[in-house]
Amino acid sequence: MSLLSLRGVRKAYGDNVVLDDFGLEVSEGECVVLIGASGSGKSTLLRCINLLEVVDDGVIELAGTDITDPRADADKIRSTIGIVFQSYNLFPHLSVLDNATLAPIRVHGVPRDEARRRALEMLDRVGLRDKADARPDDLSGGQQQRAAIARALVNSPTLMLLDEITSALDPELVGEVLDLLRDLRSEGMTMLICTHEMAFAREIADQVCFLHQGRLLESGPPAQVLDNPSQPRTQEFLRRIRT
Amino acid sequence: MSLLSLRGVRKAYGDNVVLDDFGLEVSEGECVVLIGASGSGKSTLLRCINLLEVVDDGVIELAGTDITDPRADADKIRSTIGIVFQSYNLFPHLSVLDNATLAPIRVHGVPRDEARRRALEMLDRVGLRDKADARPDDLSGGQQQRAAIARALVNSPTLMLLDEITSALDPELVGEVLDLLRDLRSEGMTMLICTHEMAFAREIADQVCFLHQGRLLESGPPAQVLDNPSQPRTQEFLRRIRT
Amino acid sequence: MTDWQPSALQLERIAYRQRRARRSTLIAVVSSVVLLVLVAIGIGSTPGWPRVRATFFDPQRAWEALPVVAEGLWLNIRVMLICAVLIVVIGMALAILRTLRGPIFFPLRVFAAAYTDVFRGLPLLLVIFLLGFGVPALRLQGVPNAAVIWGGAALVLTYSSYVAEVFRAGIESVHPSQRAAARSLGLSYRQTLRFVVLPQAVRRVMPPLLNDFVSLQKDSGLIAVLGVIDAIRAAQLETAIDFNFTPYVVAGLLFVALTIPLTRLTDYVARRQGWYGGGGGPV
Amino acid sequence: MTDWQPSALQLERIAYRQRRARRSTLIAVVSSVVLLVLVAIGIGSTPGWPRVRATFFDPQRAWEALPVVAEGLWLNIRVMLICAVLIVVIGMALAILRTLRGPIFFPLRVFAAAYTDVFRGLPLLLVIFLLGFGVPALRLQGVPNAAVIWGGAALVLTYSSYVAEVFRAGIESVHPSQRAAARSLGLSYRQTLRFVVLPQAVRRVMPPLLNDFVSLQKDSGLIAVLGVIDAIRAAQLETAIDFNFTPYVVAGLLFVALTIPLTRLTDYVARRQGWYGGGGGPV
Amino acid sequence: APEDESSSTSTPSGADACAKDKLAVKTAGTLAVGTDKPAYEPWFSNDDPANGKGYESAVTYAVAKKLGFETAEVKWQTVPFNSAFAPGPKKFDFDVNQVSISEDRRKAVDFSSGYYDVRQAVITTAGSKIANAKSVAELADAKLGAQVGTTSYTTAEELIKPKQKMAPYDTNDLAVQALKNKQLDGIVVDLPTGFYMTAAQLDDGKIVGQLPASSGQVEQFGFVLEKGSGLTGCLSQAVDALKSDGTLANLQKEYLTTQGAPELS
Ligand SMILES: Nc1ncnc2c1ncn2[C@@H]1O[C@H](COP(=O)(O)OP(=O)(O)OP(=O)(O)O)[C@@H](O)[C@H]1O
Ligand SMILES: Nc1ncnc2c1ncn2[C@@H]1O[C@H](COP(=O)(O)OP(=O)(O)OP(=O)(O)O)[C@@H](O)[C@H]1O
Ligand SMILES: [Mg+2]
Ligand SMILES: [Mg+2]
Repeated sequence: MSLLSLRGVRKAYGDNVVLDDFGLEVSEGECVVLIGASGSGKSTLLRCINLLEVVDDGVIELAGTDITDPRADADKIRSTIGIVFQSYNLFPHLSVLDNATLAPIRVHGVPRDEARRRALEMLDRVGLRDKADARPDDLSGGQQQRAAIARALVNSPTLMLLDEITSALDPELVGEVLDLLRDLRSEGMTMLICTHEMAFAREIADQVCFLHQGRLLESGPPAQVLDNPSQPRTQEFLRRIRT
Repeated sequence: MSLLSLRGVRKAYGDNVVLDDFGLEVSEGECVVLIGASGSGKSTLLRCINLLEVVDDGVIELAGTDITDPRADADKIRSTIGIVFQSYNLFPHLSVLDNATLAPIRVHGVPRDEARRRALEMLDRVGLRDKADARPDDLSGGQQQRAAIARALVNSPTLMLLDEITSALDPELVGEVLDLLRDLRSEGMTMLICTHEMAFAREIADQVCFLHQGRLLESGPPAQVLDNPSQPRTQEFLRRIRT
Repeated sequence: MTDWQPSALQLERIAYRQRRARRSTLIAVVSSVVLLVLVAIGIGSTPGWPRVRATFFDPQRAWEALPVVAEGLWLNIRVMLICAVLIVVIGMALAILRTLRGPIFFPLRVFAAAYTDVFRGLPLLLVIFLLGFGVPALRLQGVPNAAVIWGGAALVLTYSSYVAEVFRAGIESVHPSQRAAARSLGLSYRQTLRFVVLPQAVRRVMPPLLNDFVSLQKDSGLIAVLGVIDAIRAAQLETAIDFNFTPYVVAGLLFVALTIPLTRLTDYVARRQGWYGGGGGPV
Repeated sequence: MTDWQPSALQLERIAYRQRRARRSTLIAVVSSVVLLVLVAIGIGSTPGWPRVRATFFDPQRAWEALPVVAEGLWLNIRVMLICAVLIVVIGMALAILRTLRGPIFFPLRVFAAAYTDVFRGLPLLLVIFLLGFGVPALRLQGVPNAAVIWGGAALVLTYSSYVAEVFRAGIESVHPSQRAAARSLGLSYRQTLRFVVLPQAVRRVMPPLLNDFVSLQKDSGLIAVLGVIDAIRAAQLETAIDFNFTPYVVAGLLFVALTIPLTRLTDYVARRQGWYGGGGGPV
Repeated sequence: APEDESSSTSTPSGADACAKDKLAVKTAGTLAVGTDKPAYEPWFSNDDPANGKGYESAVTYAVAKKLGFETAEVKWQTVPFNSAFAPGPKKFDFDVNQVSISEDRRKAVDFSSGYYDVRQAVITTAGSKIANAKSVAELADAKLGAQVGTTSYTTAEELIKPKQKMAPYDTNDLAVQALKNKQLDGIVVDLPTGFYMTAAQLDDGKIVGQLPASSGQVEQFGFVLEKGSGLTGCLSQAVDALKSDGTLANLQKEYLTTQGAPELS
């Protein structure tokens, strides 16, 4: 059975229909990569799954329960879903370490020492241990991105939503994050990743989905979608990279 | 003669020395690409050149004048240098169009209509004409990045500092921005670009510089630095991408 | 896309949300009404209520006092309007001085901080006394003697220090990357303030700014100690005739009647323009 | 890296900057001193100055009045401290109610808005009269009659509406993406407010918040109309003895002396913790 | 003085209804008397109502004695002008604070019989434009001030009909300050206070003259009691007795200067 299942999801801002009759199935432990033009609705999709936006129509089911039902307990659902925002959204008044321990301590009831230990370990894995006491404003772009990744991953959510998480990282770090994600996946984490880096998509994806104007145009294994796209729009989108 | 010349530049935040005895020469019309690990000081370097940070030591000369001299007219210097920030820094209270016309109207004295015409043209080139009246907060990541690019380029500065300007763009848009930069370069604009995308660097660079811990470790034409790096650190950095 | 019709499920959800909203409104209205009625009955049945009603809420007395109190209010309004302009200008200037950076501007910062500290700390009444009785006592040539002018000056001095702090909070709350972006485009310090920092700053501090103007409107009456008649003083004069406090209540209601439209309008504009928060999200 | 020595050029720049900073301080100090001296001479040579000095600035009278006025000030301080706690709590609660989202909370928002509008609009004096004279007049059983209590209640009602607006400005100025980030981590609405929104909000509105506490400290004296003696009232009593206004000036100076350390301390802490702006950049 | 109409509120039934132990006082055995602080000359002396000096203080002790209270049994308390007539229970038995009796005010409080027939006067400083005024009409152009809440203010408005709005002040001290600053041409006060001010507060003070009694009625100061107080009748009786035995007249001679003020026509 699918862990996550979207059917007929629609989201509009005023007249701008951003997601239109969107459907997607993600099985447990699967890594689905979303690609598509800028503005095609990838980030909005992740925000809807995390209940940060209310969908205008359609159903989003997580492990069989309809999370878009207004009767659902949004806080509990969100605490099992992690998200790394495209714009990081770190808490500027907290140090990097405090950013990463806030949810473990307050939501998951992890003792403070244990939470710090785990957070420092995670910061270590993204190469940010020496910046644990720095404020987000004093970090470089790539450092902020890694802090945001660590903050989300330290909660070991069952479903992880990752929005362009390698955009500010150098090739070395991209490799390390890739390793990290692979580890977590082998521990059973399900992932939904937005990215513009096709190489990254190819490396990690079980399924690649191509979004176009808020609809799922094409999906399948990376080899199929990235190398042999069936839709003309997908072909056009991917042409640039291969040249 | 060099348009931009840095000698012995040093910048530290507290004990953290971010730029250390940094030197670089950029000739007029040249396109220099800075690569290096996250936190190696690339963004700080651009901020120093644009006088948004005061250097702790060293000289930065633009067209032969020392712009780090405290007697220099910083406003005038900045108006000839454009910068696209890694975090965009759009003005949230202004529409995309107003973001792009603010400097032309207020700094360069372009008549309002003319400024709007030029800005819309530039927004068109980055595929953002239909979002001209939107507020930055209502834009997707890639749309914000393109708005920031348009805002900087519409002033046609002589020196352009571009920080990770393709990080949120899809492959199609990266191609378009590349075309745009090539056009501007052929019109004589000098560029200093930070990027993590080696493919992009290879496409546009006349000179690639590898930064390591605030020092310029290696520089030369892309073919040399990216394919045959002489320094072991550079080799290590680049190994990941080729595998 | 425009021919989208909500699905049955979605219609059910919309209905559910409306039911909940309606129910909460209902609960709120009913409980408020019940509470009000209970309080009214409770107060109405106390032994002292008839006297209290006669003393504070006598409709006929209110009607008689209205014209006099309203005339006093007109003074409050005029003083407030004229002072408000000066206060905004001076307050803004002080806030800008205080937020200048760099050691060269140290003396200006110190001056602005000292001004704020002193005039915010001094009781308004004292400033009014010092200016309203002290300056005319100097018998300077060519300097006006009128109580309203010196009282107004005292209001401006005191309130500009409050407003300066409000503006300062707004200015400091704009992220420095916004300044950096503006300066990088070649905007001067002044232009950066005018086009980038202040528009964002002022929007954020609208509520406390309104606070200050509402209380200025009321404190404008303090110049009554210099012998002019504002709304509260008019009420006091009326009260002295027959020891009935109703005129005070009339004055209070008039003040509220002045304030509410101002507040509601500002809030409406602010919300429409998206000055507050991001508006509307569910979180 | 630690063995870095500034270059000769850099030393020259540092020296230049220091010279400029020193020169600007010098200019500021000299011009202030000159101005002050001129004003002092100007005022000192007016025909009325001896009278004004004797009336407002009589050192001996000041010394005599000091203990009495200081005792009155002690009342202001106590009333202010007790009320401040309640005001912060109620003001914060109102601000939170007003910033709740969604139609279910519409009635709560309306309630909070109405409360703010009414109590911000009503003159404090009227609220004090209504509570201080009106409530005891109801002759309720078991309800305290003390003037200070009802006067304090009036202060709390009025000031909590001001403080609510200040907090609201702070809350609304936190970017919605911060809420989104907190909720996405599983924090509840309350936790999001407590750990993410309020810490940022309160820091941003420290200056206007202090405004309100400084003026609360002074307005706490308004309960003097109910027959208790605060600093200003004490000054008035002293003034009545010999028609000398010096005691008022003493009261004013005491207020300023109370306010300045508070303000300076808050500012110092805020700046150290980086609550204001990004600190230190050149733009 | 014309017949006092105020004593009729509640006539004590028996002769000893006003015996000390039957009196409706708040605390048996003490007489709680309120007045504002500061207590002004010449009605009180040295801001100390308990010293028995000053007209109102002396009258109070005389009344207390008539009612059978010892000097030590009179307890003074501070009552601001506003709370003297606020509704609700009072802590004082009566308040003495130069409050003029009027029918309007009687709706809110009880008054005793008047203990002083008061005349309003205009004072100024030498050299002022009204210093030599002889008639009320000559005052109409002047800028006048008075204490807020007093009948001085209302009487002057009614009789003089000043062309410039009269300036109300919280206290007479502030009005004096404004007069010294030439912000006012004159102050309207009750005559005894006017004499005191010209003598003690102003360097070159001058009484312009007394205003004619407004609408032919004599204005009187009376003690203020809680509305419906059981003490009113006995208090009025005591005041009337002091009036008829000449005590009040003697005390007026001792404490109040009222001679030598010209009548304004
Ligand atoms: N305002 C600041 N205060 C303190 N340290 C800072 C500040 N800005 C940057 N740094 C530190 O300086 C170093 C260099 O930062 P910089 O932003 O120049 O890196 P970068 O090369 O652009 O990295 P990235 O590729 O991740 O954007 C980092 O270690 C960062 O933490
Ligand atoms: N709050 C909002 N209000 C109005 N329009 C919005 C809002 N957020 C997003 N949009 C619009 O919705 C569309 C989809 O945005 P979204 O952020 O989902 O794109 P995306 O696929 O993530 O793009 P990118 O790759 O550039 O990040 C865009 O056209 C954007 O302008
Ligand atoms: Mg996106
Ligand atoms: Mg960077």
